[in-house]
Amino acid sequence: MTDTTRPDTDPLRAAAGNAATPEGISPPVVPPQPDDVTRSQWRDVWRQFRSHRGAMVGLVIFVSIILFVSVGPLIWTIDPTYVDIRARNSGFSLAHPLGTDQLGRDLLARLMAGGQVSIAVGLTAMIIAIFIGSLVGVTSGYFRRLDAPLMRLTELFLALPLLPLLLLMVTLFREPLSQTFGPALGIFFLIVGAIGATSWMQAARIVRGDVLGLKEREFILAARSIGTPSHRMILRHVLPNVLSPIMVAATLGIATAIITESALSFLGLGFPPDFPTWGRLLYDAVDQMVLYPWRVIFPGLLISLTVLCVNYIGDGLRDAMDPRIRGR
Amino acid sequence: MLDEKPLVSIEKLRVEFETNDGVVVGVKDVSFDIKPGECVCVVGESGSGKSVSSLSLMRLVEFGGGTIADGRLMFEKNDGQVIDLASQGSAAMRDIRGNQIGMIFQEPMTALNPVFTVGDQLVEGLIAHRGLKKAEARARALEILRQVRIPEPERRLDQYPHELSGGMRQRVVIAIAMACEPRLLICDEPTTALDVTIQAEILALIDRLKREKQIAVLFITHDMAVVAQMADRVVVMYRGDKVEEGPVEQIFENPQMDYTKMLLAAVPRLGEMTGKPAPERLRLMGDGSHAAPEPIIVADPKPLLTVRNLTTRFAVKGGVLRRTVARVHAVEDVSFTINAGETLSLVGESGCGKSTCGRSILRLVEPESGSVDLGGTDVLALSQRALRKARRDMQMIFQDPFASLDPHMKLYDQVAEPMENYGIGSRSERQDRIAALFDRVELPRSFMRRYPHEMSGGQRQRIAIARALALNPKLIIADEAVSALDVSVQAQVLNLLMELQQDLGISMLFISHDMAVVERVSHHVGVMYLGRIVEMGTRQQVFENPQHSYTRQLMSAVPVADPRQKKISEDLNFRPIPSPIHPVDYQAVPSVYREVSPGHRVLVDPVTHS
Amino acid sequence: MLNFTIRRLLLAIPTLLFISLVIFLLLEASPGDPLADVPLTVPPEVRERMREALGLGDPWPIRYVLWLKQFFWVEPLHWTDQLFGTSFSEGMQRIISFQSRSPVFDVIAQRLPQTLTVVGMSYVVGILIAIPIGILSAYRQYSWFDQIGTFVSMIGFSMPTFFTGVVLIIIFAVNLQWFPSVYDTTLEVTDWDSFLQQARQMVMPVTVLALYNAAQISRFMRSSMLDNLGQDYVRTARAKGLSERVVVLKHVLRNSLIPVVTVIALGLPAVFGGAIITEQVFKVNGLGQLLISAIHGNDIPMVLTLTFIFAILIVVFTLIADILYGVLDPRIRYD
Amino acid sequence: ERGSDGQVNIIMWQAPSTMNPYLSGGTKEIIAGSLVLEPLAGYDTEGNIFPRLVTEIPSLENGGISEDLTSVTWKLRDDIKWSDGTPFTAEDVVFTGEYCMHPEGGCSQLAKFEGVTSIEAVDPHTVRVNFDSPRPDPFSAFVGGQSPILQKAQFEQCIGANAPTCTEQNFNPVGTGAFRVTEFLTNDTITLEANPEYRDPAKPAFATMLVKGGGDAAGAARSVMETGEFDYAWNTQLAPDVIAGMEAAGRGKVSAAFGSLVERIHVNLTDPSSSLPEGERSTRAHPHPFLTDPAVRKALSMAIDRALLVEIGYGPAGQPTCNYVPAPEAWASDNTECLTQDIEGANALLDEAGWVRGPDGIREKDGVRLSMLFQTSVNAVRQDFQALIKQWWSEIGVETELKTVDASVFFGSDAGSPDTLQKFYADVQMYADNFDGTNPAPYLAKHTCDKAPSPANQWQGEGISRFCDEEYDRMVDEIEGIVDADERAAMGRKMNDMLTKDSNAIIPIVYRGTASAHSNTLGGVALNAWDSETWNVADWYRIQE
Ligand SMILES: Nc1ncnc2c1ncn2[C@@H]1O[C@H](COP(=O)(O)OP(=O)(O)OP(=O)(O)O)[C@@H](O)[C@H]1O
Ligand SMILES: Nc1ncnc2c1ncn2[C@@H]1O[C@H](COP(=O)(O)OP(=O)(O)OP(=O)(O)O)[C@@H](O)[C@H]1O
Ligand SMILES: [Mg+2]
Ligand SMILES: [Mg+2]
Repeated sequence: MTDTTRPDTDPLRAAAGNAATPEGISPPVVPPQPDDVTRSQWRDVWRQFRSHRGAMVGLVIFVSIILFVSVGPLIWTIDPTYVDIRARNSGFSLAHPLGTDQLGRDLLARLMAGGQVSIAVGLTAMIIAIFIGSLVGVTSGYFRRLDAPLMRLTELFLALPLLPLLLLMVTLFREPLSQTFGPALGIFFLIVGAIGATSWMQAARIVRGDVLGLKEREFILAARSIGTPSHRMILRHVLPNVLSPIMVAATLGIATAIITESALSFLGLGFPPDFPTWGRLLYDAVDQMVLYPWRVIFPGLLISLTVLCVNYIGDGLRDAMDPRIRGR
Repeated sequence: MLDEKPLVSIEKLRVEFETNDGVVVGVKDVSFDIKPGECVCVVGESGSGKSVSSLSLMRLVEFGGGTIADGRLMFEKNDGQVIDLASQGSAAMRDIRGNQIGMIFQEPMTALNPVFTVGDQLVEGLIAHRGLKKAEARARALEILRQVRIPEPERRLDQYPHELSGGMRQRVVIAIAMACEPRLLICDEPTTALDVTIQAEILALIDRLKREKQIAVLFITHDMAVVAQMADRVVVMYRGDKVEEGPVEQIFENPQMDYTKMLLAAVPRLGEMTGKPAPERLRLMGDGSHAAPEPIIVADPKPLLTVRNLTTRFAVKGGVLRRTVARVHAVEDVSFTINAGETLSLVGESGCGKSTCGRSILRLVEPESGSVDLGGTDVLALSQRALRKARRDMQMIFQDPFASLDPHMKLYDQVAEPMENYGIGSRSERQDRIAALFDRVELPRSFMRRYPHEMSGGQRQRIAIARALALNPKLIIADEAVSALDVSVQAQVLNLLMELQQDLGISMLFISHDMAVVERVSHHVGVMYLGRIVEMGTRQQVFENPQHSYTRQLMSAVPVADPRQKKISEDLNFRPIPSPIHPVDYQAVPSVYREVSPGHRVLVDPVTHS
Repeated sequence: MLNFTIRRLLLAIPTLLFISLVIFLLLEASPGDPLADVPLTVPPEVRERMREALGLGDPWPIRYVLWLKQFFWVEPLHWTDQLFGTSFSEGMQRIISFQSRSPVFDVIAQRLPQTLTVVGMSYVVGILIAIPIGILSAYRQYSWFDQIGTFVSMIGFSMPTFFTGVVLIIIFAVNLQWFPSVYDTTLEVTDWDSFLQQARQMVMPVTVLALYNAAQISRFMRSSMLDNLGQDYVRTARAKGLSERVVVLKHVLRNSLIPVVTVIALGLPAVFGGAIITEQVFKVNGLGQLLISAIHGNDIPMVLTLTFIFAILIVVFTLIADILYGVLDPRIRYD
Repeated sequence: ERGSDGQVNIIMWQAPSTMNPYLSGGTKEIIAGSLVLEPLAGYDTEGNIFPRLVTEIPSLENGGISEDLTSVTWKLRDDIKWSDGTPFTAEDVVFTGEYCMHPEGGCSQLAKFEGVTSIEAVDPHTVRVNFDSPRPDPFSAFVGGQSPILQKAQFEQCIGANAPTCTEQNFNPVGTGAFRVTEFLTNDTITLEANPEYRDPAKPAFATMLVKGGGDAAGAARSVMETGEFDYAWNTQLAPDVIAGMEAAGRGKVSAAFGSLVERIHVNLTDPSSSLPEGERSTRAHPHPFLTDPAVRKALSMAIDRALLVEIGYGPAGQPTCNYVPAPEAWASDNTECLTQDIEGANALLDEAGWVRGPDGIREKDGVRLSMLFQTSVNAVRQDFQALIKQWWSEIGVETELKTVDASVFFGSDAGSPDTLQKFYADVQMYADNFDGTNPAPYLAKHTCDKAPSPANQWQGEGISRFCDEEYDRMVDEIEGIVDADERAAMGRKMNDMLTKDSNAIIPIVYRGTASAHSNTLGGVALNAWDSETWNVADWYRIQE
């Protein structure tokens, strides 16, 4: 009973022509717009997204920050690790628009270089965490058999003490990774992996909770009856419907990842010590906060701004993807 | 009654919605009055603005993204003051909602808050408006539940909505609307989801309230039979406009407008088919042909689907080790055959296992025993992969249209999905086909880009039908496929289904509670009660010679689409269905049938209804 | 529900045993050394002796089983002795910390009060401010209140506590001299004055932590409320003529609580775990500080015991969350 | 007058975990312990030994040290009482020796008793300590805060394997010191009160004391110098400008005392390359590809501006140094050559040695690039140093990659970890170390050939640089036998030079003091780097305004 040949003529088309229309009342004027109709969903989301003011402002600022950290170093070419000891602790000046740190390293250059790492780590680690979290959450919510084992696994991960785990990860993986990918990339993977692997649990629990309820909805059953395979079911029906907690977890995840990265360097797990990141710039300057307040203000501001932008972008994205909220 | 001042008068109402594609007008220019003690029925095709008008009266459209763009909604408060609802502040509206105007919503499944008990939701309004103490309010709630004839009202107060059957839930919604004895009761399709026996009871209740308490009723429905039974006056709407208004007899006997005529012509009436051996398409106005539609006769009926001794039970689990402590015998020893190109209808009370039976055939729930043979394939023995393939040949239209559509997906994608799943056609072929499907189910193509929540109830159901048709299946299981549709569309959809059947030889398992529709479409009819088929035969055999007591009861409850034959009576009191939950060791006896005439069988053992 | 609970509790035992084994092995494998604090002046032979004195000479399975015995048998016996004056545990070795050479549970008991008052209070305060903010933000989505709420909570969340804590100290302890910068763990509340003093020293740490918690919870609250505000039953509630307050606070809120309950329940074990950085900044010396110093000192018995207690709490609180789901949403049934 | 000055508050951001220094060995426990417990003799701020519980310091002249240098006899004071009122006797001293030398006790001060064969109570007030060989400097056991006397009566049951079970005793030892414990919360707070039995009836001036643990160095310094909540903060090692900023508040100041602590860079003379099989990395089997070249090592040392490092990292709490042994004075070599930075000289030296700059500015010779991994523990000052030194080295054509390791791993001696100080899987590493007491000879003895860490000694050796020189080994053997102090010192200076300026196997950077902050109202504080910092807590008092 596999693929029975179907009649060539489609009765639907034939019948469509003589469908009943009551006399005296003109049929609704509907210009057929097939192109328009099949426009990809993403275009539509983008259109909706554009009308969200906060999200657009967030996006613009976020793009500016990215440009600042990526294009900036091409314009402002001072090496962020260059020590100019005579110029140390200097304030704002032409040579150092944002001043220097205790070793005379240029703060502007460090902010730009640090931003590259922080944003890359923040986004990647968040994506890993959200990916694992959603995967575990959706599978355990969706496949009943996997629920108990996966949730026990989540509990295990929640219970593991973070620091020894991270230390162990460094010991085990630092050398092999830096040999395969080179020191910088290797450590990047290590950090991102470490943060990602230790922060997915909350997302998993929340997603699971929502999926459990969602699974009982009839449209899932309906989708099954039209032959939707599991992977498609999850991607098209389950995930879009649990998007809003995922979005929140994602925005919060970026902030956590940026801060955690700085904490990792205190375990010797982070990037080489002279390598700036926003989190570390902030941490290093806390002691000197009273003397040189701008040293905490700039990295702090950038972290907050990034997180805030991502939050608004996430809000906009969620609203754009949720048809019920649209137009409000 | 005629010279009485109207309680409500709607003047030139216009409601607009903000959507993706700009402003959509839900209601264009509607005016009508309702007097105290009068029941005004609003009829019209789905999406014509019935619900929107009523929501505007409560000023609830605003919360759904709509705005009252123009018009006045004059309402006489119980202190005699006449106010314009459209310009009231939110505090004043709160006093009117629930207190002076009560509303029964279209979808009972979602209208109740799932996390509060029925009692909680009932007393809330009483405490807010009547200032009652908690205990007093409870007592009053109990009284109202009795009025809506809910069995065991004391127990119901502490139950949650999901613990009630569909019919009971709808009655709770009605009770909430009536709690404060409003002067105006808005009923938006209150009985659409209910089977005829419960529908009859509820109609009787509303009718009594109207008579005894002089409550004005705004009754929205698409069921012309219900209109005939209930209405004093009828307002006909079409695409956001009022097209006709008049006393019920006038509308039924002497309709002025073509649309009204068409509407009435589309109403299937019980008994119309008497004496005809095979189902026929409805004759619709304006379809040009004046020849009698040809009956759907399959020359040489060959079985397509054979179901034998199908039994589906749901486990009720408990205990430390999660053992099954009891089971719901949802479908018990059901056997039937559907011939290729023919229709079998299943009718029966709410909760009797109709949907479960349909789902079991598709293996959306796993049956416990029995066999299902579809065109030579043993469906129950298929692996998951093979099952997916097999499902291409059998499609289901689900009972609740809103719930069965993914709220995040555009209608286009929802209809396209089955084709994508099986990789049918190229992109552009699919596009053409979807456009054709939209035309076929009478939905404008511009709707392709809408989302389910932007549609009226009937429109949603049509999408579900289009989706099921997308794969050109051999068997369609239509679970209450047309009960949410207005008569004209219902007729079109029924005709469509029958046409497809004729053209493609599609078989159908048609699950419905509307006896007139069933009579119209089926070759064979099975009457279900408590998980078993109690009577089974050709349509003629069952409708013209009902043997089982339950079948007879069902027939007697069917409303008649004739305003001069009102048969709403107070003392309808059908027994509630017995519980299908049995302990694990319960041995279900096999069904024993008595053959009345060839092919007409009646259940004799076990006796569950008499 | 009772059955469900019992079943889950029974299932929790093997789970927890497994978790404890994993934690133990993790600590074994991790490269820290309990003697890292010992100055380099101490020669290797002496270090070796010290290591043996800590029991590190035995192979790990023996130490693990010993720990299990101590945790599940000796300690309960000891508490029984304490309570009833019996002497079952006489001569049995309790779990001893490597660092302080004192029974791990005694130290934990010492630390619990300050952790519970400071971290617990901040959690309560955090929830109390997060929920109203989340609700109002969702109800008035994109109003100025929502915007400010979003702004403040995102800032609050993205600013690490090592920074906000120090800022507070500099402003309120150094410049204004309103609050002490050092938390006095020995303070006993006996009268009004000492109560005030306790309140004063709690203000800053509680504020810092509460802000952080509130930021997170309020975001989840808001998104969940947004999901539910559009549902049909809300319309029904409005049609009853209920005030917006009742509609939102009763009908929508209850339906929105499930993800929030998850977040709160997941966060609760952390209350017992302490807030490591905040405790350090304000010198609260609660369980967080205990754990971190134990980890730094590779004090395996201490880390293992503490972490295992957290594991128990995590298992218990996820269970509680699951039960709460059922209470909040009667459709979710466990039987 | 005893108790007249009320309460004194001390903050130790690394909190003491026990009061018994024999069970921990950490500085914080020694400081806490010395509030209560006392040794027979201590060191003063100059490093001179002085009597505490004895009448005089034994010497050859007064017969306290036997002629053959194999025993030392201590005469105990007879007016000493334990804080519980019982008299202090020779039995307690003997017991303390047994306590620490018990093979199962795991005593962390066992090194103090090295070579001790027996301790005997000659009479209730005389104790003799016998050694297995002649000891020119016999003042190790019972001298200094590390080996105070425990009360026999209290600790009798706590000997050997029982030591850890005596929580009550370890937390609340009976002592002869100025204070006694009223409550001990491990790793948190210690409350103490004046010892009523203290030998000087006028002391201590404070009636009660609070020792608070937790937080960080900056917070501790702030609570003394800015908020005034505390009187004394131990180990406030902070950037000089931060300290200056805090001192400006006028409530207190930071002072430093110099012992023997030197921050230095160890050069790995063996090859740490990860391409070598495990077990052969950083062992003498494989000499380092370029650090074995003395010119390179010398150039590395010359490129460093030590004065600047001090200025940035330590301020008054540090001095630039070229010595591995910076004190006592007699032992400190007058090695000052390295104190001036000489980049040009270093470049010239490398040029001369045949190291030529490649296109990227990094020198190479025979395909060997001067590219190094520089590791140290996680510590803000060390990271600043790393950055600066990296810069200077880059100026002489040496490329440096920086790495940091968590202190608990770096200083831990876990043979399984690749990141420990002893494994030294890096080309250079920086840390600080000091020696106990005033005798540097054992400290110098760490660098003999056989003490290089390797798989053979489970990586527990102490010759971190893998320095190996027969001449040096011979001198190590010799120095213990030299009785004459000056001669010993002269040989010590020579050995010091061999390690530093001659070979540059060790590149000393900063002679570090221990910095502590104290309130301006706290009098009597005399920082001491040779003994416990609270050595004279009995003399502390409140300065009245
Ligand atoms: N929230 C909304 N956004 C956009 N359009 C809407 C919305 N709600 C209703 N509409 C549109 O308004 C029109 C009137 O809808 P309404 O719900 O009143 O129909 P109805 O007459 O009640 O139909 P049915 O009998 O199917 O329930 C329809 O075309 C519908 O698509
Ligand atoms: N998943 C389930 N678990 C347990 N019991 C179920 C489940 N689904 C249905 N039932 C029970 O099985 C019986 C038959 O339900 P079914 O949905 O088939 O009724 P129905 O005839 O379709 O009624 P309606 O006309 O209301 O749709 C009912 O008693 C119902 O409560
Ligand atoms: Mg409607
Ligand atoms: Mg059904």
